[in-house]
Amino acid sequence: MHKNKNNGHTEVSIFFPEAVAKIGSCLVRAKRRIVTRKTIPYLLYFPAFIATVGILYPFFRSVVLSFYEYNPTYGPAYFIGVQNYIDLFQGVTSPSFWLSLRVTLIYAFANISIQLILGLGIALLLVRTFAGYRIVRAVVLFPFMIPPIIEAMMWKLMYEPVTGIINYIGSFLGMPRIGWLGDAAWALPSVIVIDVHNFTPFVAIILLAGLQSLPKRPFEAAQVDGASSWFILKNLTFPLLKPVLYVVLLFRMIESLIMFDMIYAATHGGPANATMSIHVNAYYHGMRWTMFGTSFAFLVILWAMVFSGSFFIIRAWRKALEARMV
Amino acid sequence: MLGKRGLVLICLGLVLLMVLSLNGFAQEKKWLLPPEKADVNWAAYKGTTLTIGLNKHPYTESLRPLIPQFEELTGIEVAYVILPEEEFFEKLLIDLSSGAGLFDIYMTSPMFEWRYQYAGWVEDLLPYYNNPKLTDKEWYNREDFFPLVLRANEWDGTIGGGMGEGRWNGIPVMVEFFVQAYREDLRKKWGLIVPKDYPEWYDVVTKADEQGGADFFGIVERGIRSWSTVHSGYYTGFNSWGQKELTKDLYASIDTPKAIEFTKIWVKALQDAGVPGWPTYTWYDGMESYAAGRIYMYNDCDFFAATYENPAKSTIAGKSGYALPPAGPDGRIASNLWTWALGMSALSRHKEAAWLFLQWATSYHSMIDATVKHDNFNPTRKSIWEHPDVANMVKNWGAYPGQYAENVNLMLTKYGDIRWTPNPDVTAVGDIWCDALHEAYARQKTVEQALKDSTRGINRVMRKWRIALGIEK
Amino acid sequence: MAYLEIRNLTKEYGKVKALDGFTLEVEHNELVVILGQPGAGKTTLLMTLAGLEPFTQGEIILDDEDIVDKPTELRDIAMVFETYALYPHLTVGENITFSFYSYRAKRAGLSKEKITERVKRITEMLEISDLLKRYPRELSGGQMQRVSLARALVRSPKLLLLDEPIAHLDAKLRHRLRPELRRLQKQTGVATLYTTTDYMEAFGIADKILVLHEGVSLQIGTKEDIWNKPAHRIIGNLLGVPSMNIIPGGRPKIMNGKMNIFTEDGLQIPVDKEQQTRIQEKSIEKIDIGIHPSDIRPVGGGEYKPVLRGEIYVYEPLGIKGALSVKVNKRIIRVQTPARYEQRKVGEKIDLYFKETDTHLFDSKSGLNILFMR
Amino acid sequence: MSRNKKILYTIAIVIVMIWTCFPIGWMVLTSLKSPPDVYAYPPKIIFKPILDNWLNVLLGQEWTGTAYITVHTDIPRYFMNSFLIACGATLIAFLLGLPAAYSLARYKFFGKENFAFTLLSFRFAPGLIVIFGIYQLYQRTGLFDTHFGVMAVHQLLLLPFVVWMMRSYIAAIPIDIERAARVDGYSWLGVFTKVTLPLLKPALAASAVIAFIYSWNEFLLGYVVTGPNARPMTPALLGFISYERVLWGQMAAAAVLGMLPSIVLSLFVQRYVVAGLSFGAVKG
Repeated sequence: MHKNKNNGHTEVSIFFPEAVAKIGSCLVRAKRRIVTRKTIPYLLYFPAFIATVGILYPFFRSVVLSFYEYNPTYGPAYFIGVQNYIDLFQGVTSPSFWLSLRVTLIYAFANISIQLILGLGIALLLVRTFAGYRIVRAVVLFPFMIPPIIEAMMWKLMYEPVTGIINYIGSFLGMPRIGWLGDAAWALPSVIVIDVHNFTPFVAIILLAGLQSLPKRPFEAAQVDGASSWFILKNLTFPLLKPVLYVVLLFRMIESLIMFDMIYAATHGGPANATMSIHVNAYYHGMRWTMFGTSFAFLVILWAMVFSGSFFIIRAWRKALEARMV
Repeated sequence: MLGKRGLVLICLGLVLLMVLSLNGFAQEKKWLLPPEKADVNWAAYKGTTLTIGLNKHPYTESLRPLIPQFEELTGIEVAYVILPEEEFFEKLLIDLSSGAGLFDIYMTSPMFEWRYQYAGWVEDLLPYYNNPKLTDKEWYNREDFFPLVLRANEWDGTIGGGMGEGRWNGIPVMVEFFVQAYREDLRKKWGLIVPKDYPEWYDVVTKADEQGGADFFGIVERGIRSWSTVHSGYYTGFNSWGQKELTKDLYASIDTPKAIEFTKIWVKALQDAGVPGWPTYTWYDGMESYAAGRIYMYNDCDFFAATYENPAKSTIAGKSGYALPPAGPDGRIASNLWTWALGMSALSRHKEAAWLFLQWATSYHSMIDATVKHDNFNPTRKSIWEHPDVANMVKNWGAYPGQYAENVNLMLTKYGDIRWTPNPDVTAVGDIWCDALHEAYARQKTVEQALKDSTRGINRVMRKWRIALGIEK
Repeated sequence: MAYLEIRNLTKEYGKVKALDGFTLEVEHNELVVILGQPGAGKTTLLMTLAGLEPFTQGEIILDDEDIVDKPTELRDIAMVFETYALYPHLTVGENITFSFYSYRAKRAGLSKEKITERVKRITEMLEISDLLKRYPRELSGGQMQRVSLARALVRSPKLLLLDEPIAHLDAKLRHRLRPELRRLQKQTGVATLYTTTDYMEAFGIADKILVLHEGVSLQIGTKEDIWNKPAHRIIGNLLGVPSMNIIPGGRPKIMNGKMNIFTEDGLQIPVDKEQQTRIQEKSIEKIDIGIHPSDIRPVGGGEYKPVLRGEIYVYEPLGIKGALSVKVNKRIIRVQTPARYEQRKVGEKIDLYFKETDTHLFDSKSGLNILFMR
Repeated sequence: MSRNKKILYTIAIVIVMIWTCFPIGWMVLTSLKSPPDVYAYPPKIIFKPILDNWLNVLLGQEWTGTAYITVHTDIPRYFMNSFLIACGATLIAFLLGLPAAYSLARYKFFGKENFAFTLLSFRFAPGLIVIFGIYQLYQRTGLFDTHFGVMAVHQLLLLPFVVWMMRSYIAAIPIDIERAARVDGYSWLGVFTKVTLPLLKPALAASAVIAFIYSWNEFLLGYVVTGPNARPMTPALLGFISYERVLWGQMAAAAVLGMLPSIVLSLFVQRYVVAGLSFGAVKG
């Protein structure tokens, strides 16, 4: 502030250093008031929260629309309560919800169990060191790096019924020509094989890392006691590996249940609906037939399935972690 | 020696002569002239940008090189999005149903237009056509289109009928019918006949399958889970047997005794003489295997001939014959029809400019270039079909000279039509129907049972239309 | 005004009070030891002073300046953590000089030479000059401790906080480092707060000791004060090896004009005049008696009249001293002895003597020393 | 190990390697085949390798039988798109996720576990359920067919992953180290950049690589929110199912190209990735 001699009035010039300092200190004080110990965690979380909201908006919109008859071909959306869900549970949609549920569950269950067993096997193989083990470990991880859509195309090339390499190799083993992805009986197993090839490395590598992080003492003790390798696996490795197994289970469950690109690229849900998972079914209802209300009902149920599954796995995982810490 | 003046005079005279003669010519056939001569203010929407959604298709390939001409002519900028078929329709559907309105013009087809018209996503073209400020009818010459194909893109919105009346939803740019493409060389070698009905057809393909050995197959059809599997060979036969997929009351009628009888023959042919894993076959898989010489017969689009007869793409060029589809028990021959058309989005913000593009792209001038220079088959304008270059091109396709052209001609005039019952959910009906064929093929269900089960699904999809029409409460 | 003044500092975690009305004055060059059991709130106190944890109310004045609102980095306080908290990605040298490269320190503008000189002095003092190029993971516990100390001292901070700095070292190293720490502190003259659970450490190093229990400061005083007049029964527990004998639940009774305390175990312990008046004044009903093992003497041959009579329960030779456990009635009384008691047999009868004035009487209810009761 | 066991062990490893590599190898072989070789039956394992598919995909050089002509190829552009998007998405995920992870790891606050679980639950959402709304949103905001738009929508996958991984990494760093740095005169931000971040370096590398791979491999979201401009590699590969023929050779070449970056990247930081994948799992 400085006094203007001419008229005696006090003027504040914002260009004056004092004023600037004043504004600065105001800002600092404002900042102090906003950035307090109580608010810091929220402030840090805020950017992610905004993104969360951005993602949640379309999500909730779809959830709301699942209670509407929403078919843009037919007309504007109107509220019909849980009718879409009733239709699903009565199995009147075509392909029916129950069929899709079966496919989805078989797909997820087969995936998870095969991948866990295979992955654990591979992890146990690779946990030992041998000549070139580093290269083997790196190479085993390769399929995980391949986009599922490319993986599906890759296998489609090999599954090709007439010219494909798999039927060719099969012919030496006396197998008849099989339609694989085009055969209603073989399609689902064939897609599962693709998924297994794509994601077993993920399971194997996480379990491998888990194995490496295990304490050495109990194993040495068991070996001194002359325990069989099966006994060690069952009573030592497995329980100690539990938290890691749960994480693998969680990720594989989520991704198997909502897998879309691989199934769609490989079979379009056919033949004879043999691979019509819930996600693909919802896709047909929405993206092809504009029955978006029904489609969203499918997806909400799928989401609820994944959500509740994850909830229980995460709880079990926490428990396992605590058990291991004690 | 002529003086300078003389030279100028002669030049002037020549130019005058040319202009005069052109004028005189134009009075008779104005539509043969380049677009500059049309009575249209091409430059009216200079600076606009149009976005066009195109399916990856030979027509698209033939249109793309022509677009710069349009941009130069009008000063309108054209952005185009080319997507593979499935993705194209999905993107289009998301775009239209979400009201986003990315596309001004898109490639479409009657079966999709029915949905789009009901949803209010496609613009009626007639008002633009009838607007003298925008259209030079004489130059555009709409009458040149085959009436059958033009009619397919018109609909008055009556569910169950009304084709060829009311709104004009799209301008056809190519048309295809479903014929028998077979190996003439092998037919002669093995002493087979060209089947005239479906029992004969079954015999022929099974015999060919036996003759060909382990790596050769009697028949291929497209097979993926899609309405298009039903649409092509299957519906062609189904309709020859006098069947329709919906009753007048919009209930499914795909499980009538005759339908079952036909379906049994058809599925059995695929089981006994078809490629393994038929349900994975897209139409291009089928085309590819046929062109690779592994298949005796492919009942699908006639214009695949352009690939079969091209030695660069095919190992069997010149070895194919093309025949009308087999007849039904009453001797009825009836092929389904497919046509790609250009339509205008109702969400477009540049509708007049879009019409200029449509008018230009489907004029004789553009379409003759597309066919002659860039292989767009089958053309939808009579005049192009009659053009000597085109006639010359297709002359040698088939078992005997002119077989291909003869077939197309018969189709266009006599046997071909859109056989589906017009309704907005026709693609859903087809998708569900296809499941029945897959189930019967996989021997999971009997043909009767499979068709009956699909009937239920179709009935549910059609329920809201029955309610809308007051047939059901 | 003292150099550091902490007034009425209170910190609540929900309903639990981690610090309750904590008050302390520390002079320049003074080393105050905060003695307390694990969980007493020692670390919380230091964190609060360093500004690493918020508190509910109170005042902290350092060098005539209220530092309550100052963020940690501006307080100019150095701290040595129980875990040492060395920066794993930096070498020892970088660890020690880390503070000189903060924005604030850079502005203060200490020249490179000065930094080097200081580092040299401090590392020589702590005998770690040859470790400067190493990474923390390559150090032993004692080395890490000294590095963390060097990191704190090199700054010559206004206040030094040492959080159980030698607790995780082995006994030998602890004994060696203790005097070293005191010498260093006196050399640098930084006011220091030092926490520990070990009374020996506290006695060995402190100018002043504060006993902290459950967030409450029980007693502040010199080591003599703490040893001779523990203000609270709990302090007795903290002191000595073996720790103070506490005989609970005694009732004072006057016999022959002299007060005695009769415990539940049937022991009879005399009380001196001063204590007697105090008990009567405050009309205390139940008394716990504390006696340092070192104040009890085994006697024989009538030189002193024995106060207690019992039998030898066990004897632990502790080198220069011994710890004798004597069973009196049902109670074990621990006695500190010279080494010669080794020869005595278990079960042998023994007489114990201690002065009346050496007993510490605590009110059973509040646990307070009766002398400190208000 | 006994001799027999050793042989069994070796056989097992060989089987695993074949199972892993054969499909990839077949793809690579296919990318080197001429069209007749691709369709040959029996399938050819020995053939005359050609680079035509690669030339076509990378440079747009097509062999017409007599000469190379220049045709249009978008694959290098899509490749760059994917690269840009994967890098950008990873960066955004860390910019948004790292503070959140720090907050979850270091502070106790009301509703913390709920926040964390909500974030994770995005992973549960089938892509389709959000896509319709996102498409509409994008068209309105002009994010459709922009690189940033794809990066943003990929946060659906990356953000939960980054937050949960980094949360466990940060929790594993003793808090006293940060406190010590505060005491040493560093502001909160100074501590974060000078101490926490350097300590997180290996963890960051591992998570970043995996996030990159997630983004690179994603199909459905990128497919819906892009047109020809910002289109990533995975949806573009579908384009090889062309009208006239399935260009298996070229598609294989493009597909090999499409998996190359992830594989190369993972080789570089293989050790970090293995450590990183397990770290979050074990520590929780």
